[in-house]
Amino acid sequence: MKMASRSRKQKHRGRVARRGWISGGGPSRLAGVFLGTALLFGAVVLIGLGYTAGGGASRETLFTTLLINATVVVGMQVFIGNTGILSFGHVGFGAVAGYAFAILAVDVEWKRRLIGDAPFGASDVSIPAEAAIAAATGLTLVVAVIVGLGMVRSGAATGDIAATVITLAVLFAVYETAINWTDITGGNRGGISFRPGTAMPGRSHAYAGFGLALVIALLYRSSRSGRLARASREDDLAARSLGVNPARHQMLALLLSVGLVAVGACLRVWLSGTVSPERFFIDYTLLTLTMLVVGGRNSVTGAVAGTVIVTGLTEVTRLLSGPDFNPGPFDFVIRPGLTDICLGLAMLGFMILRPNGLLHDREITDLPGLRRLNRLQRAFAPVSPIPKTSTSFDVESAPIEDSPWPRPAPPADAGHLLEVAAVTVEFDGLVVLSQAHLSVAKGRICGLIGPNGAGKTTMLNVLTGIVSASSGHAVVCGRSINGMAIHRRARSGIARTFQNLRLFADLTVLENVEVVALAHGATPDSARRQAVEMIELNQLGDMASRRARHLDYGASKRLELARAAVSHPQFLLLDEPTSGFSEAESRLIVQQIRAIAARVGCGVVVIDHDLAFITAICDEVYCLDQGSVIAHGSVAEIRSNPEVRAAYTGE
Amino acid sequence: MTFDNPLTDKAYQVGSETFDELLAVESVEVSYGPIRALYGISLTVGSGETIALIGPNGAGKTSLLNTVIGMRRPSQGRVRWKGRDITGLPPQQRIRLGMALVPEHRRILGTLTVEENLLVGAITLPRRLRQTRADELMERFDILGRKRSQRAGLLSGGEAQQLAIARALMASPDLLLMDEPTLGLAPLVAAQVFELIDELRRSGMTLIVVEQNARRALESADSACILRTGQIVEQGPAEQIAARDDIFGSFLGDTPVNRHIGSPDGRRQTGQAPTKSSHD
Amino acid sequence: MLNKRLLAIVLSLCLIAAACGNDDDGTAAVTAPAPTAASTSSSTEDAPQQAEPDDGEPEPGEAEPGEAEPAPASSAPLDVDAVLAADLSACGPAPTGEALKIGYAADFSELGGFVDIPGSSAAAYFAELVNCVGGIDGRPLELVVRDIEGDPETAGRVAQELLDDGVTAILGPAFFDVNQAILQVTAGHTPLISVSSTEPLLADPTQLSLLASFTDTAQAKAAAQFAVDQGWRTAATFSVPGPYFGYLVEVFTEEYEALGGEVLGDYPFVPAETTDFSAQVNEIAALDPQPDVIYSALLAFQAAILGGQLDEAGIDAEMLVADAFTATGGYFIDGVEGFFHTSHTFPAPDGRMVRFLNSYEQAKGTALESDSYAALAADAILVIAQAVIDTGSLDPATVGEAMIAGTGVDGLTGVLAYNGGGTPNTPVYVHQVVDGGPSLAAVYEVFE
Amino acid sequence: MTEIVQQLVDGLGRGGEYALIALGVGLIFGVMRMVNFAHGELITVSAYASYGLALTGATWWILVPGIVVTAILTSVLVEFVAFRWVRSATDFAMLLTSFGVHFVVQAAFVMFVSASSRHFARPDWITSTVTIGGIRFEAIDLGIIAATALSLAFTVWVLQHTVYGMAIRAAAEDFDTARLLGVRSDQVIRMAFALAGLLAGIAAVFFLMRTGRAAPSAGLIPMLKGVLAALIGGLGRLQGAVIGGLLLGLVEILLVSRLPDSVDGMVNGIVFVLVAVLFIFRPTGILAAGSSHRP
Repeated sequence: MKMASRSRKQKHRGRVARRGWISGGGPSRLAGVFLGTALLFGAVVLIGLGYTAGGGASRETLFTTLLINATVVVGMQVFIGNTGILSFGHVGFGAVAGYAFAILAVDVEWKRRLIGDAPFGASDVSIPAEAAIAAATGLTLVVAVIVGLGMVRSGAATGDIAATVITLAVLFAVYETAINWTDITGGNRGGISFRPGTAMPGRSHAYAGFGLALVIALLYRSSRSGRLARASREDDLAARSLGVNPARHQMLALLLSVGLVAVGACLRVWLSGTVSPERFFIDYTLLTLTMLVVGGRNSVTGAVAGTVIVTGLTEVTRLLSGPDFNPGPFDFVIRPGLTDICLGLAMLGFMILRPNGLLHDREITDLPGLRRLNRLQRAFAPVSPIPKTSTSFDVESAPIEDSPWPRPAPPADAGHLLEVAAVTVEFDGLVVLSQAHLSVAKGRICGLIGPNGAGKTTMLNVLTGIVSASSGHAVVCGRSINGMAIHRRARSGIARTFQNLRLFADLTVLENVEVVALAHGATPDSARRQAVEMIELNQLGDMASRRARHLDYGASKRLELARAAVSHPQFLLLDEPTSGFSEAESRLIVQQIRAIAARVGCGVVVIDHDLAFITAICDEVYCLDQGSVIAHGSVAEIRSNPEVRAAYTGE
Repeated sequence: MTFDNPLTDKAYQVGSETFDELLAVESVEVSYGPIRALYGISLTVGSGETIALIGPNGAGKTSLLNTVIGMRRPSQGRVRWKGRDITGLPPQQRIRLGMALVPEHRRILGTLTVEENLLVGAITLPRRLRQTRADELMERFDILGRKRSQRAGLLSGGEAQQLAIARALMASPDLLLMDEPTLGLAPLVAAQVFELIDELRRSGMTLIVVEQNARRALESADSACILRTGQIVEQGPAEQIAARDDIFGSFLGDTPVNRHIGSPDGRRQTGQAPTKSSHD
Repeated sequence: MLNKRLLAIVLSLCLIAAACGNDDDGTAAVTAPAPTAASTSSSTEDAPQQAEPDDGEPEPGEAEPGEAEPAPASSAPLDVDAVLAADLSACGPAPTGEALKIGYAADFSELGGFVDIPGSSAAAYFAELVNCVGGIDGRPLELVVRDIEGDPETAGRVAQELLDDGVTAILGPAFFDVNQAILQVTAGHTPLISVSSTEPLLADPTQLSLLASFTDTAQAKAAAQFAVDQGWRTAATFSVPGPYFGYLVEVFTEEYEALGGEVLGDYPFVPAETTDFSAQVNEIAALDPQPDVIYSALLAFQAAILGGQLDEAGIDAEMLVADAFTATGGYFIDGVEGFFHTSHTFPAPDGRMVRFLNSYEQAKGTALESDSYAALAADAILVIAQAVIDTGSLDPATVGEAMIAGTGVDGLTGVLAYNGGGTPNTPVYVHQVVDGGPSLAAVYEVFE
Repeated sequence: MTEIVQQLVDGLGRGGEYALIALGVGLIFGVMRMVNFAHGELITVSAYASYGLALTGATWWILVPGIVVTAILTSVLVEFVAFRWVRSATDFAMLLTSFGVHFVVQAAFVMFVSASSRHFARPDWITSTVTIGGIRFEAIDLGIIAATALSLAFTVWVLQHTVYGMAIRAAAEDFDTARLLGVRSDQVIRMAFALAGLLAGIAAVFFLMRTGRAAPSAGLIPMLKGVLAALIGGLGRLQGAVIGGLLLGLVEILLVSRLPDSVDGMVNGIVFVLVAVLFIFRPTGILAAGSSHRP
């Protein structure tokens, strides 16, 4: 057991370091993107060249189709993978782009036959295809901005049905428009087509689109925005409470994603020389979504792999249902519909057996064989390796002097206070907080106790903006935070933990902490340094590269603390940090909170029922009962307060 | 607090030393993916016995309860109930055999009314008995009786804990498993819960209580079982364990920093929306 | 019954596959010796190899009421009646010339399957019949059917595969967009003849793109003429903007009003989706005067629903529907008695179409799902075959030019005369549903 | 005035059908937290079953129970084959699973029957109307409205007053806890699917009486409308499903009659945009699913 854990420890440490460049910044990040693009591009091209080597022109077309579909699917991955929001609407955006492209690029004479009465003089212009792709993409992005604003307004989050409904609405609204706005679209089962022989020449455009998609997807994945989007994907509320504004990152992801899908859609239209409503509707949605989920929606490599696999699968089913294949007694399966059945079954099978796809969130650059290459990159990656883990926690020897965090400020004037005054909160007529007040100075640790239902957590929720008060106001360091959005409060210096753990389950321990530092404006390098240090401080160093979902309870709690503290808040709000802990563990957490508060120099508000813990840690205590503050003072004062004893401690 | 034993309608011979075997856990191992939570746990519970299950976080206490109730299937080992092997039985069948669990975080069904929560707790009983039993318990826990048609989600933490316990008692179990019954409760309310535990114990019910407040839990228990890193490290009569300060020091006092033990339920830990009241 | 149909489809597909497989072998064997650039004269020399020599003239009686144009006698046309009469169990010697390969880019998806599933079965059977009577000018006819899955991308690839296979001409699917994708590949070098499309834009001789049926323009004009001829002065229409569902109504309205009728209103519906017309019926009920006729391209089941709802609302208007009616199973639906609809030909008991359908049913043990698409598929093959006979060439471009230049191929639906255009100028038949079956109401020779 | 009343009546008739489907969608969402995109396949399968039965000469007296039974069996079967495996999966996986089922069923009919539609006789009285005070009531609309009311009452009764209903609601809220209390989880979910199948079956009866048509994608549009209705009303709220359905029916009827001719084909598109806008401002639908706990 001991042996095993040690070797695992080493492995983990190696892994953090090895992954350093991809989550780091600067030149190493670009190198990673470059390497990833080169590998994926190379792999697909090799497969394609191998496949087309033996066959006729139709194999060439299939390969080109594969490149284009990969562009679309990688584009979808940028949004779906990073934000976790299932979108049915991307194909709808593709339709907008496809039509815009066809309208712009088809030559005038040909177009007049099809849509002679087109508004905006659309039938009288024709621009080169490449320019048309750019223009169509631009137009689609405008549409995406509008849709994105709506989606963001709805408070989209992972698994959020509202966001998915909005994307579904995009798909159907675009489809219906394409059918009905015949003046410009040519209508249902009609459409706009290129003059025969003027469809996409060669494969270079498809290569370009695919390469572009890879670069953008990998860049975004390793970017600040991409990582913050993934944090929100894991837990929207926690991310907001720690200063991430999901809206912004979702919007950026949506725009990049739609841009790529638009490019892919234009190429798709150009390749076959025609666009019609059915081309960008449910069937193509099924195809692309299947490609995405088969490979693994959380990684770019997965999107590409899924595209290759599903393309292969559909080609096999096409051969099986075609005239070239005679299976003898089994030809009852050789029927129209085989492709759809296979796609549907592939989707079902993966959702049931491997919902995260073949690769989950692993990228090609994570391959063990590439370790050497990565090491090369690390040579010019200025990321400090994780320092040695201190095996036991020692407050005294903690090198406070070397800390990059500000020294504790002297508790004093309003500029160093967290103040809540006359806050009242009601839910359905039930008064949860009534005229409650609270005042904590930086550098102080303030306990919040009271019986169940007294309104303690609500107080924290009001402070962090999760619950809005019907009256009252809150001020942090002289700055009113009334009406501020959750993430902005976090940025103005409030960080919190939750009663129920809310970690970014699929991110590693290091990433959990790092993204919060990033959200607070740290550069990638300094975010890494701060995160490493905070992890060390919380004795998580040897678990840095483990996914948060695989941590035990105690480590999870420590991680939550580290994550909240890394934003070096003015005030740290802790909701039952000892809940589920034994006495001894509670004692340890006292030291830990103190050390963090000292390092960060923040004030702490802590809710807990463990009076021993409260006694040990707090400079002052507020006692709430039925929504009102019934006592405030030092621990001793509170303990001796008869009201508190009656309502709460019963001592 | 005294009452005419509506908590259990079965008579037990209550003794301090000799118990008939009710439940036996034999060399049970449980894993969460690659991470093992229990390493060959064996435990015998006598009829009428109250066992305190204590240990640091991640020691495997909840995993053990989940294995007993059937929410977790052990990768190895057996669970015997009244002499019969029930290792493969699903929880709903074990409930029918006379077990009940008061889950961690109470897990009150917030959209149902208080009364409906109780009735669901007796879903294994015949229809007529269900309502009678619910009425009995609502009389005993008068706060629940007063709020019988209120949505259970609106109860305060202490009330919710009473409901959770009452709900578990609905089917008149032979064995009651309690997972952290005082978690997140104010000291006053926590004290009431312990009183209730004492009462149940006096009434002859068999109890396994997982509790962080080890000293208080030991006061209410016949015997104790200390778990650490998925193994039973100490076992014995509660008084003896309570008297041994060294155990507190060496097993409970030291939080092992480098444990490779899974949390009781990795999925619930972060992936789930907060179902419990955030206002308490 | 369900099983029987199922079995039939399976069977027919197997047969197609089997036929293709056989022909493949045959081709491989005969490619080398056969002359590649056969002249017109050489093709006439080959003709006697046919089991039953042609008699050169089509029987005027066979073409339904619209009188057949005299066939151009540039060379001996295929004897359609002999082909239809062929007995598959007693075929003549197999044709040995270089095979005429015809591709069929068929749409078996839910969108176009209602056309191309029966269409391809019929085409394959027709090819069997042709080969049974000695082929085309001594050439075996080889039909290669590939599924485009309703998707332009696949359609393009299928077309490419067919070209790689060396086909002389391609039979095309129903809808505009998939045909366009095929045209991108054929690029004006290989003729494409859409079996079932009535879309005028698809008829483009410069791209060697042809229709096998009349166009929507003709169909709608005929409907308007018919309505006026019946003395129906006022009309209401149902349309969806765009080709077919919208275009038909546009042309109808224009023509109808030019002929003195009045269209009182146009109402929306969604093909294959709208199953409740109460909102529209309420509006029509409020019209004054009431419409004498409702013209639309409704699918059959929708027409039946609409007809029923109109009746109940006390609106006593005739229903006049486009060829979507038969295409979507008009005669298998109840509640359509008395409806009028335009169609490709009339199934006269002794007409060629009925003989072909009967022959198919006898040979395969099951009926085709559609009558007119079966006939159109056979006609499309005939047009290609005639051009091959005329030119003696298998070169796609040559054959394509000849198809367009054709002045009359006497087929199953009528005489297909392209006269340098892309449409066959076949007559429009108007049927009425009487006792659950078609009865001929009128025939219009409308040329655009 | 009569015009508006007439439109209301027509809208209710149409909306009732949507409401029945929405009820089923809402019920499944309640138990599994899954928006069931495969719900319409119950109608598709029923349609083919009716076609098969009609071929044997069955009348509507046999078709009606046949349709309902088919829908119930299919619903339970689909749960058994596909959905039970993703019970504890993410919303993402469940949505896509139902999406996959939708495609597999649709393609299976293309493959094993035909891509083109099949028809069977509709009942004679299907379009008959009753005129009261200038308002025409279609017999089928009256039937639908009555059936919707009865179904809703039945569903509410089952959920509120039977032990199965209580079990369904318990499982809907917290599956594991329900199991811990002795609720037979499989049985409960099967019950919910059977109930949803029953509701879909009743909707299918009316839908098929109107159309008399079986096509591989016959269920797509009713499913979409049902899902939309359930979303509009607020997922998981049964009253919401009914209100959403009726509202959707009304809006459609009003749009068809009131829109200017140039855009009157856009009804579907406009409905979707309206729903999107609704969701932007009320992300949980009109009747927001009430929070189950004290906030």
